[in-house]
Amino acid sequence: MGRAGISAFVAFAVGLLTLLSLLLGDNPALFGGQPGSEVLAERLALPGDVLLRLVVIVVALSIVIGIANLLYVHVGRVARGKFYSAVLLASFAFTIYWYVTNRGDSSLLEAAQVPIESALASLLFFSLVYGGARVMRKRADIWGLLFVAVVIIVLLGSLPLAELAPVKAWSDWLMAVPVSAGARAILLGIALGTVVAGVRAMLGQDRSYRG
Amino acid sequence: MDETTVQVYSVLFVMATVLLVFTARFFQKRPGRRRAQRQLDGLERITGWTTQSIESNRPLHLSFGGAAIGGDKTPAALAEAELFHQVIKRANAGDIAPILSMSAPVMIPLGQDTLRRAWHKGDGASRVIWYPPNLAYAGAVTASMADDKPAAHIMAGGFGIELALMLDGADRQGHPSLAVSDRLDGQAVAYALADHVLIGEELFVASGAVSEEGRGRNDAAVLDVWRGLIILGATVFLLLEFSSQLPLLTWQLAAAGAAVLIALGAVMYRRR
Amino acid sequence: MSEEFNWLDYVEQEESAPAPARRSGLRRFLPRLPRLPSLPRLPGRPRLPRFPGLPRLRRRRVDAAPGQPSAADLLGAQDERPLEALDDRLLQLRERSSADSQPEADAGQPLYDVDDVLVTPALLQKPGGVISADALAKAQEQQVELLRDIVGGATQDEGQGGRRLMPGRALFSLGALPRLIVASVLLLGVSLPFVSSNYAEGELPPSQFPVAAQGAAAVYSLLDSLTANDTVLVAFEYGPMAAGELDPLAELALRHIVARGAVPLIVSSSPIAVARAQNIIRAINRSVAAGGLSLQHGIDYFILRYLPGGSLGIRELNENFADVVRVSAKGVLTGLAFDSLDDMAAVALIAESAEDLRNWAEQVVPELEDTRLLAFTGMAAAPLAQVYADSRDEIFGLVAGYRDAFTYAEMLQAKFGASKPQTGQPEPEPASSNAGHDTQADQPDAAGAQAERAEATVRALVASLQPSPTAPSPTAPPPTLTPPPTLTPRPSNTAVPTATELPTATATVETILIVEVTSPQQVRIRRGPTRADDILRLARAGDSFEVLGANADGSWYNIALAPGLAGWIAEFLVEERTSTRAAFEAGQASASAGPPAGPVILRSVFRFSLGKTRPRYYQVNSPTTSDLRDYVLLRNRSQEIPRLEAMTLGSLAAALAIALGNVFYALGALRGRRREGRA
Amino acid sequence: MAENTIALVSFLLTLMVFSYILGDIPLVSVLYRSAVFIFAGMTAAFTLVVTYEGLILPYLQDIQDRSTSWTTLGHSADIYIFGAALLFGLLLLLKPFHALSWLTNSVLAVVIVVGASVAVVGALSGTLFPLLQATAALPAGITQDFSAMMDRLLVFVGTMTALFYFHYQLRANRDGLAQGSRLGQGFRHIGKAFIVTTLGAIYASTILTCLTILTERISFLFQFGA
Repeated sequence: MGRAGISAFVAFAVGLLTLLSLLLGDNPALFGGQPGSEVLAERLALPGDVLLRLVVIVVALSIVIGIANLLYVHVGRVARGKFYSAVLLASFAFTIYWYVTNRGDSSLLEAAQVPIESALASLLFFSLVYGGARVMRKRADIWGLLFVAVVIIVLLGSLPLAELAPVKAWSDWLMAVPVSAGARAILLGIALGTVVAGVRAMLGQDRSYRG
Repeated sequence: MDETTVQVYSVLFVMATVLLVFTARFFQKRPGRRRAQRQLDGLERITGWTTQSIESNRPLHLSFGGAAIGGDKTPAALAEAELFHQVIKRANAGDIAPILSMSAPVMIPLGQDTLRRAWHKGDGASRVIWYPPNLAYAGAVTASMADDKPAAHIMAGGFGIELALMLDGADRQGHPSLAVSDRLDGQAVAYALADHVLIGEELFVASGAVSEEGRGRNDAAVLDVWRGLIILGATVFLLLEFSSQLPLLTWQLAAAGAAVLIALGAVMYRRR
Repeated sequence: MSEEFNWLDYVEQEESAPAPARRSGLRRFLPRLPRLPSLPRLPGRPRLPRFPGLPRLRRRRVDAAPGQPSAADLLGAQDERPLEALDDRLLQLRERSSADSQPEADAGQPLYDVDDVLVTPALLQKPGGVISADALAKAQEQQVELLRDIVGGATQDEGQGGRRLMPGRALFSLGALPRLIVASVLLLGVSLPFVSSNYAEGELPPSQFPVAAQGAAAVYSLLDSLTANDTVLVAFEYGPMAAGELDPLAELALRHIVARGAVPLIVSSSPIAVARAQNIIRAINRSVAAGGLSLQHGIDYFILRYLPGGSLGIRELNENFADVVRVSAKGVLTGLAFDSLDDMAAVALIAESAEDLRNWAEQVVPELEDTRLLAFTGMAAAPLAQVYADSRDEIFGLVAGYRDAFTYAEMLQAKFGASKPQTGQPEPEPASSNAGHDTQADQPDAAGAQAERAEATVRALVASLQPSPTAPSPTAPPPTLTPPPTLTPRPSNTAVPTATELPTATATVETILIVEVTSPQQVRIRRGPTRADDILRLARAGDSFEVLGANADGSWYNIALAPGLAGWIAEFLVEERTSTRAAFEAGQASASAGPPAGPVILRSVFRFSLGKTRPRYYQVNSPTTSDLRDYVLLRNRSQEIPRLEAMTLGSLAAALAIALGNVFYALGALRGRRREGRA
Repeated sequence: MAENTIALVSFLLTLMVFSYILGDIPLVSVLYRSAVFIFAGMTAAFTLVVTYEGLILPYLQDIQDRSTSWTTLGHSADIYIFGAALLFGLLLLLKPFHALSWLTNSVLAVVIVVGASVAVVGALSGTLFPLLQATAALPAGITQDFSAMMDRLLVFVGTMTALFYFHYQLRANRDGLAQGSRLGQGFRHIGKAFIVTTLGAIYASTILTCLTILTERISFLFQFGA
């Protein structure tokens, strides 16, 4: 077995174990509800629990990788004289310093983090409207037209104006029927893709951990 | 559906998928039945962009967004990594490595690995850039792209509405973009703002469309089989439901209808 | 880049880089163009001429830095791919190209343009050039485009999409003007209602949820049916990004839960949301500080540790709920002990995006048995959230957006503000209240609404003139909204009702066996002597109970909780001692009498027994009055109304901008097409 | 921090971000970009701090104190799992060095497949089955209400055609390009109409959400200015 084989085997074994454990664990009814089935169900659920906990901690710890990457990339850029990377590093260091010296005072969050993030989200409004106004420039076809029409109907339908009551009725119907149908289809499609790609990853067929 | 039923169905579904994954590989090898993938808007552009990147010595920007392994987005993240792998391989002749950006730290090793595999030169680590999630990521990437001046943005990953900021930035700076998100809000934004867009599960077959390698196509085949079965099954189910509620529509009639539908489906399948 | 230290020092293993070798002609492109199709054979077209020796590729508008090798050089350096590695289409192409090969042209001859290569002079003379020639199918056009892209064809439509390879360095480019105009119009529209009430447009949201919003009404009535001792899991799945929309909803949900005497457990899979949860509680506390109230961490609410790993963390919450509730966000033991999510009275999910709701619907909802998920979302997530709410019974309903928040607040105010102060716990909302809301809603009294609005806008004006911080100001709540002070005792989880029916004659001499809880954590009292039995209530260190009996092996005590109500508690959690009934009852009475005394004493016991894990950051204030109603009543309605009006104007402006812009571009596209047709 | 300081800082930062509207004027864009990078650094710092406090700190305390356990698995299990996770994290950090690649790849494989299992189980039990059931099943008595039934059927047709829209493998024509049957093409068009409608509606709701957030910011600016 080559080296790629080892990780593929690990993937297969761990994947099978986790999947079985998550799928079948913790439901005594599945084993006929016999006296011993409760113990069996619990035992079956255990490996899934442990692996889940392990991976959750690994994922949480990966923030350290993120910070390492941030520092590596931006220290390098500062060395090349990039001003904004210096701003980023300074802000990072200051926040850590603030939090440590002020014993967990999170008012910095309210003073800086929330306003910037809210303001950025507000900017999205302008970007979205401006982009929405130019849909027909990129997609000058029936689909662009349909898209714009739906956007306008839903926007107008949200207005609390009595004159627009019929538009509101259309908008409600749109939401209840076609939008519901389309959303279901996209969700089903993504779920299907998730299952197929997930199963393939578990079969040890993915490039990412082979070699 | 109670818990046990769901569990049993899930096991059956997974087993059937495993079976299909293997048989699809078998079918793909069979000569003579030439099929083509539906063309995906924008993917044809990738060749042009990679060439442009090589010639103008400007990097491609490949964005994972919030996609992450080790969560429910794992399959999507793998599909994106595979797509980026194919793209980077095409840009391989250039001097300037593509920039990979992501907002999930756990994706950094995967991103570095993708770059290393497909990009045969050094200079990997500083081309994989992480920013903290969502708006911070979108804002910082947009702002730093003003310096990096990428030849194109390929944003395939998990994006919410913050994608609007990135696409707007790309538009302002005059960079072309291809976007697809595995989240619906991001998808809607991508549809309106991106120059080219993939929708929903097209993400899972995009790598197969970019490269001639069979893997993505196998996935597409498996997905197609499942989709057909689901549509058929749901239709039969609905007819049966009707037959139980409408006195006129007996189950014999429903069965006949289902048979006709199946026959039609078979005919269509044959014709293709 | 090359001067950087290559710290990775890559070693190629699986996919080694190709060794350099000379190639010439069109075949240089082959490895880079695996899908290069067979070019169409047009009638009368001369054979494909071979490309000259490519001295240098025609550059695109941005020049590669001098001294750096061009792509063409690099491509030339690529080695031959083995024939077996080519797929069949490439093989065909290769065969054809070698069949077509002609003697090489002189080096130095300029590179042919695509049109020169593809098209006969006869075709070129056709008006409209090659693309309009019918000879090319759409797919072929794309291929021509592609080829052009590669050779940097001069005929490429530069104007397409207005793309410039380099953004202008001008101080202010004219191209940004439309954007600026649109933004200014929108900004103006949104700002007007804050400046003057003359621009107030549209009706305020109804004071009760209309028939169409049954789900929202259901959420309200479920939260309203909570009682003291209930615990509600509140998931803060939103970051500061959605704070403007979801903070009001989150605050309302928390206020409602607290006002019913229930305890919210706050949890989140976003680290920033965890850090912010404390600030939201602080904002609530600030708003009720005038009444001497404040919510205490560890008693009135809990902020649990953050759930890393996105959906994986949510799965873990579901699978290992007992572990998640053990630790607070600050890394301190909470003393909570719950087995599973089904111990919660409800799960309230405040979700920023549909994705978060999907995560919960996929990872948590399938495992819920009796508990219901209540969804609070922003507008963006609403369409998708509705799909999940429709398809799963466990998802109870949906409160979406700022307008729903307004209605919710109105309902709370109507209920808690209008009813007379009563002693004891607030009465449970009858289940049929839902139907009541539905019938009378939707059509608020027009005149009343008008008057209310006029008054509100005046208040808004006043409020907008006063300097006030982001949070509702504690010092100046609108006078009409101040609740009447009451003396309602605060329901306490620890207070055990005294047994009044017992014969008092024997009480003084009777010796009874009692157990006192010694475990530093909260302990569970169950319906039966096993861990699988339902939890009746929680008890803290210092609580004592009369012992009625024990199970066979003595590992569980049967204890009296209230007259007629008995529960079981594990032996290792308590200490056994004897006492007289009178002393015991006196102790119970003092524990339950003074509302300030009870919680404070217990809290200090609880805190000190934890030793090193004592919370570091929370200040403990003892509450002076205890009217839970305050939690729901104090809100700053005057700030909400201009926002609602701004939203109306803003969406109107947005709809107009989108419509006008698209009409403009659609007309442009039509004109372009007509011109093309005429040509 | 005092209330006033908080308000002042947030006011200034909000204005800095809003300068984006003015476009790429060099002096102005410095404000916006500085705000964005301040924000990115701060978010990274807060994420680190919260992860440390809520996750790493409890485990570190747990290791010191044998009498407590932060999980129901018990003290030693906690330590083993945490130690393994630390090791895994370290290996992932070392992944770019490409040493011990079989080991780092195996670690990556574990993270990937556990995530994939959770994804598969969640997608099946949380989305695929319930949505299919909700789409295909008819509530009792729906045949009495014609318009409700038609809506129901429309949802069904829309879902199925939109699902069909994603079909990939089509018969190739002579040029090697995909070209389905005409009937299939018709279905795909109907499906695409549903999908585009959905995206449009979500886009509009997204605009509404951002508008709500914008009103909050503007409300704040006016309050501060007043």
